[in-house]
Amino acid sequence: MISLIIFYIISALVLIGSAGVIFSRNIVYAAFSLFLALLGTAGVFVLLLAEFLAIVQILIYGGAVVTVILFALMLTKIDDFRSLSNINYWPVSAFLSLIVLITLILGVSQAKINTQNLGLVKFNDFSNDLFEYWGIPFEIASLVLLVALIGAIVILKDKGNDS
Amino acid sequence: MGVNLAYFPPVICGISFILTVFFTRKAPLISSLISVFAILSSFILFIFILIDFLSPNLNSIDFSIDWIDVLDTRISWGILLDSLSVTMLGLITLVALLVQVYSISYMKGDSRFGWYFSVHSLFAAAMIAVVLVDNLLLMYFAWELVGLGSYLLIGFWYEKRAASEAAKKAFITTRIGDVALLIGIILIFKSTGTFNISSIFHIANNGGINENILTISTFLIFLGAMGKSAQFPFHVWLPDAMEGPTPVSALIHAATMVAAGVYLVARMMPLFSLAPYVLDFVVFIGLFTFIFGGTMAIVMHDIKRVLAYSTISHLGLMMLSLGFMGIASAIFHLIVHGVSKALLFLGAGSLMHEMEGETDIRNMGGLVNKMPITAITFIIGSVSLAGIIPLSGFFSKDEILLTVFEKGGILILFLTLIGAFLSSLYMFRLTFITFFGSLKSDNSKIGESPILMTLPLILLALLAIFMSALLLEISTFKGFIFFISGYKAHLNLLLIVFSSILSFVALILAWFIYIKDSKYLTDWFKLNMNCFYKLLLNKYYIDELYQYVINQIVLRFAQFIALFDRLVVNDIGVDKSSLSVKSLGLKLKFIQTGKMHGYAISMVIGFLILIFTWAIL
Amino acid sequence: MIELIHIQILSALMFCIGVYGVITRRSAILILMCVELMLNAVNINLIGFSAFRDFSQNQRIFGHVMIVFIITIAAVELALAIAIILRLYKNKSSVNVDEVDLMKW
Amino acid sequence: MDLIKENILILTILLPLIGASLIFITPGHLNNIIKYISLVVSFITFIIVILIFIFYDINSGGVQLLWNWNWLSLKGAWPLGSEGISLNLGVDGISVMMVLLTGTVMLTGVMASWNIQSRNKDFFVLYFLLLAGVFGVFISYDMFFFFFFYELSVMPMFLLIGYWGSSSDFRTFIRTKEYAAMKLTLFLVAGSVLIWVAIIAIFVQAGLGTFNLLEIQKVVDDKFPLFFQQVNFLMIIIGFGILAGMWPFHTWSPDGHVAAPTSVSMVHAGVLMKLGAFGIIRIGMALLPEGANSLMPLLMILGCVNVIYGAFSALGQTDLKYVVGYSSVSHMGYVLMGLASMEHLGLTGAVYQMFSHGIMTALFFLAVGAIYHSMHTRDILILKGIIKKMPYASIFFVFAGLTSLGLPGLSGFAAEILIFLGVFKSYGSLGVLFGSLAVAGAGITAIYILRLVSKVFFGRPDQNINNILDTTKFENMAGIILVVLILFGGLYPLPFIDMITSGVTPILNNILGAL
Repeated sequence: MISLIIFYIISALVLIGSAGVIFSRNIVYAAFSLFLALLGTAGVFVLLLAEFLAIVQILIYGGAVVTVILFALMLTKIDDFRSLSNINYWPVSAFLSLIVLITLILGVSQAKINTQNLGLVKFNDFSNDLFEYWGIPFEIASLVLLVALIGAIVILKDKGNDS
Repeated sequence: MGVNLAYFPPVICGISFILTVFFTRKAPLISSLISVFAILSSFILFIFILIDFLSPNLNSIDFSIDWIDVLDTRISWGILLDSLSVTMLGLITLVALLVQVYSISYMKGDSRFGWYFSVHSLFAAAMIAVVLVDNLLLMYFAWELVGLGSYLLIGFWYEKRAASEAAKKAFITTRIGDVALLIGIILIFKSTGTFNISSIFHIANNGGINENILTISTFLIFLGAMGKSAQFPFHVWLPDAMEGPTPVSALIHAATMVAAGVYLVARMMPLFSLAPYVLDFVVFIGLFTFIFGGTMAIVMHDIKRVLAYSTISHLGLMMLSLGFMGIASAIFHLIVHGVSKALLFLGAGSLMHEMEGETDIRNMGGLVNKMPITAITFIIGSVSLAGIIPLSGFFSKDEILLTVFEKGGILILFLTLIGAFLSSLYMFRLTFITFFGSLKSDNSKIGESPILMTLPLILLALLAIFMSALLLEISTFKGFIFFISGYKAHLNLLLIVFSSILSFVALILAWFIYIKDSKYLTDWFKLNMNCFYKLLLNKYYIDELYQYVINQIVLRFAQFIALFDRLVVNDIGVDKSSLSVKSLGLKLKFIQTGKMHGYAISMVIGFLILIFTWAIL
Repeated sequence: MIELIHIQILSALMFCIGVYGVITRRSAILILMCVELMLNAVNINLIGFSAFRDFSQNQRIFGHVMIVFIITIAAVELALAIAIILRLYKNKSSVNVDEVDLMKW
Repeated sequence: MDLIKENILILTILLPLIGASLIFITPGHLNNIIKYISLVVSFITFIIVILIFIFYDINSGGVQLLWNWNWLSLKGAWPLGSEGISLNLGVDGISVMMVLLTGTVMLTGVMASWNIQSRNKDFFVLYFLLLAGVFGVFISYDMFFFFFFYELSVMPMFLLIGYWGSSSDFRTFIRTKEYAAMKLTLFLVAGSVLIWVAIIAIFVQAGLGTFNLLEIQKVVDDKFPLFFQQVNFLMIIIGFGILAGMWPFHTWSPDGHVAAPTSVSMVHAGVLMKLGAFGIIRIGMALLPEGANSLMPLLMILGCVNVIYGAFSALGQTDLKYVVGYSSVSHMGYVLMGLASMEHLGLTGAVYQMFSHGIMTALFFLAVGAIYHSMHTRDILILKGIIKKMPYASIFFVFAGLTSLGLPGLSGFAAEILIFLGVFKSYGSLGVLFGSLAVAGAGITAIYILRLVSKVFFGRPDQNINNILDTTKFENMAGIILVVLILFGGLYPLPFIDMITSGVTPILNNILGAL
């Protein structure tokens, strides 16, 4: 019961954070709302007994992603944010997303998976699997990261004087 | 010894072919010796086989090599030895032997001397296989190889455009018949499940083949025989085939390959006898070709072409006999005609050899003094073919006339006699123009041919004289005819007298026209027969007709298809459709506005559509 | 107790907020943030499915592994996207996606 | 020896790949070394191929020399099933013949490309890649890798034709090599889309979680309903039919043959077109027997059209290579008819025709390539009397021509006669009609081949053409290898026929059992 209450609180945090991202007029506020939402997600992870992933979430999202976004905000000086906020035909978008939401919820309710037994995925099992069966994809993922790193540098590097 | 070695002749000749093609290309003389040796040993083997065959306790031959074996369908090489095939084997090996010996001298100095003998070996192997093999499909196998040998030998001097065209014409014309033959063979296979000739006869005699199928397939087989034996609509290749070396004409286009068609019909006679309509057709074609070929032979100026049309005509006579189921008489005539015609061709070759390739008989004349051996043997050959009484040609022709008289009635007999008359007439015309009269060319160097060429001539001439006696055994009427069909020959005096009179009339007529040069007769002919003469000289315009059909219909159709393929299938079907995709793309590209929100919204809409489709399904 | 449906609804809501953001926001950086929101929604969904015993051990571990990969890919995507945005800003002095339509026909 | 025997199949794929990598690391200016590496590699492959022929035990039949490597093995979470994807190699009688064909054409192709002038390093790398793909298709018993190798063999073709090919100017129109290469690739890719769809459909419908053909074959009767089989078989025959030059999807093939350089034409017409017919047998007939049963008449009609239409088109051409190209279309028609006859004789003949036509057409292109190289033209109306100038090339051409018109004693006859018998025996009186048309097609073939031979090779050569080089000694060797195979295959086809029958019988019994 308590966990349910905590879940509701955390959900509220997540949703508020998300709403902040899409509604706030100030872009820095939006970034901080995103941080809130991400932290909330980590909370959900903890509630569902996935501590390791929660830590990863906080480290990568809370630590890295939001920081990078803030850096991006700092590097792009925007004078008139108001003109940059929302497009004019937002009701259409709102309608569309509402339909998506309804669809998803309908789909979820159709699924009829109703279970309550929370269970822990043992960290040992998880890591064994990750490095045994998913070893090669995991290594490839690291390669992808490396490539992305190099790619980002290449994209941002000035090519001589032509810019 | 004997029949158990029956598979040796084709094998020996085949080995000789391989040896001469691959190993002795640098030494043409050795090639020729190998080839002659192979055919000589085949002939000796034939004698052994014959002796064995005539002895009362004949062993059955168990010889079989699988060629193809798919589940229950087995096609294997085997030997079928009966009087028919033994006879043919004798004819083939003998004539081939003599022709090859002759060729050593005739072809001396040719740049492809070795190759000539290689092909002769190939041809001999294939031809012997045709008559010996016991399997219809493999008979077709050898049959086509015979065609190949003929193609290579006709086109032997391929630098001459005419020779290569003639070779092509011969192969394609016979090939058209062969298509029919193959279909016929496969049809028989479809209903009997076997290619083995004796099994097929067994099944057919027990009514195992549907009557319609039997009629159709024998008809198709006969078409194949018509192609090889140059019967009426397919006869056009044989005169052109004279572009090849003359000994080749003697071997292939007189005695052996063209006889294959007759042999095939004789061999398949148990099937033909069950198909009366086809037999009627055989009679019709044979009779027509007999007269048709004779008319053209009368007017030709080229010595080899006269002989070629004469061959066509006599093959028609054999077919006629076969149409009345007279196997024995047909084969008898085949042998006699083969020997005589080979003699004539070799004689013509001897003439050409001395006259530096001259073939037009109008430029010859009076050669009887210059080349006595050639002249005498040639005359013996033509008299034999003209059917003058003591020579073998008379007896064989008479045997056929008798068959026709007994089975066909008086009308067909009458038409046959017309053909026989024509046959005598052109033979005498040829002899008179060529050997008698005045010497046309003032070439005094003309002399007798070398011994290697005259020896075969003499041998063949002796055969042409005495063969009937050998084969017919006049005293007892128990000879060759009996050998083939167990049926005693008998002579009809009335017929003998009548046909002899006809031959003599022809002799006298020819004498008047060509030696005496009687003004009255020639004028009459010139006045009344001019357009007919022109028609004959142009071979009834059949070559032109075929050429027209090929050029205007077949080739036009092919060009149309080629153009259709390029313009319709490729340019419209393929290129246009790819171009339409391209133009569609050019139109559709304007959907790409570059606005990110448009893309995002379409993504969401697409996602929704997918979801709903899935949900509905 | 927490049920799967709660988590799923949370995930759906967060996802739709992300979708709305992506199709309404003009600033490239904000769009990027919204994409992150959507990815997190997916993560929540995945963790929801792998948290319950009723699925087999393998499937549950599979969910966790997937989350690891998604986070990795998200990081990669972010790094590249930010690089592109900065490059865009250098060239155009703006991060408004409406002004970038070089990719049209 | 046992070690070789166990791994012999993978060697056929690995050796070309090794050859390709060896050539890849050789500096490009060492032309001769590159050529000799190619020659040695292809010769070893040829020996391996002959060993496969020897190792295969005809009496026990079935799929032999199995070889397996688990390429992608995943736990239960993997949605495609527990087995993952593995490289299953194996040969039956049909594959053995096809592998023998490929090895021969590969060796002779290398010999024929001795005078490639530019960038021969890249040429041979692509050539070996292509052949690795071809070998892979013939010996894969796994649909995934079947398709993988199929694509591998199609793709290098584009570059090989597009760069090393030659454009032709026909006065009224021009066929550029780029056009031919592009058309060929697009056609084949379009076909492979259909094939891939059918393969996935079979995979999903079988529900075994494996692409292994042998496993899927066992559940065919239970899992595949008739309609499913018909739809998929249709896709299979169109998809593979495109590669087999089936009318009306044949137009890529003459253009491709004409534009391609000699050795690529040899491989292309000799081996690559066989992949199509092979695919119809291996996937279509083996996995979809009832579909095959109900749709074979369609294939029979199309094959018959191929035979007649191809022969007439060839008769109407004026370019040597186009004649040969259309004759390929015509001869592949025989293969299709043999397949469609659904008779032991016909199917055996079809496979034997694939073999025989491969050898024969390689010889054809070898000769035409040499003639074009020396005379700089392929126009029938211009060429004459070549046999004086280039005896070897001419003899090779005439020999191939005689094979193609079905002369007994050469392999073409043995193959065609089996097809004729099969077609005649099938479909009752309709079979007689189709069979007669097929035999007539052989007659038309005789017409166009002999017309061409008499025009181009015989007669007096032009006096003003001098210094004509005949074939090189390597080309002669290649030609002689092919000639010997043709002769052997025609005079004594029994070992080959036995081999094919052992492979054909189970497939056909399966189909006839499904009736």
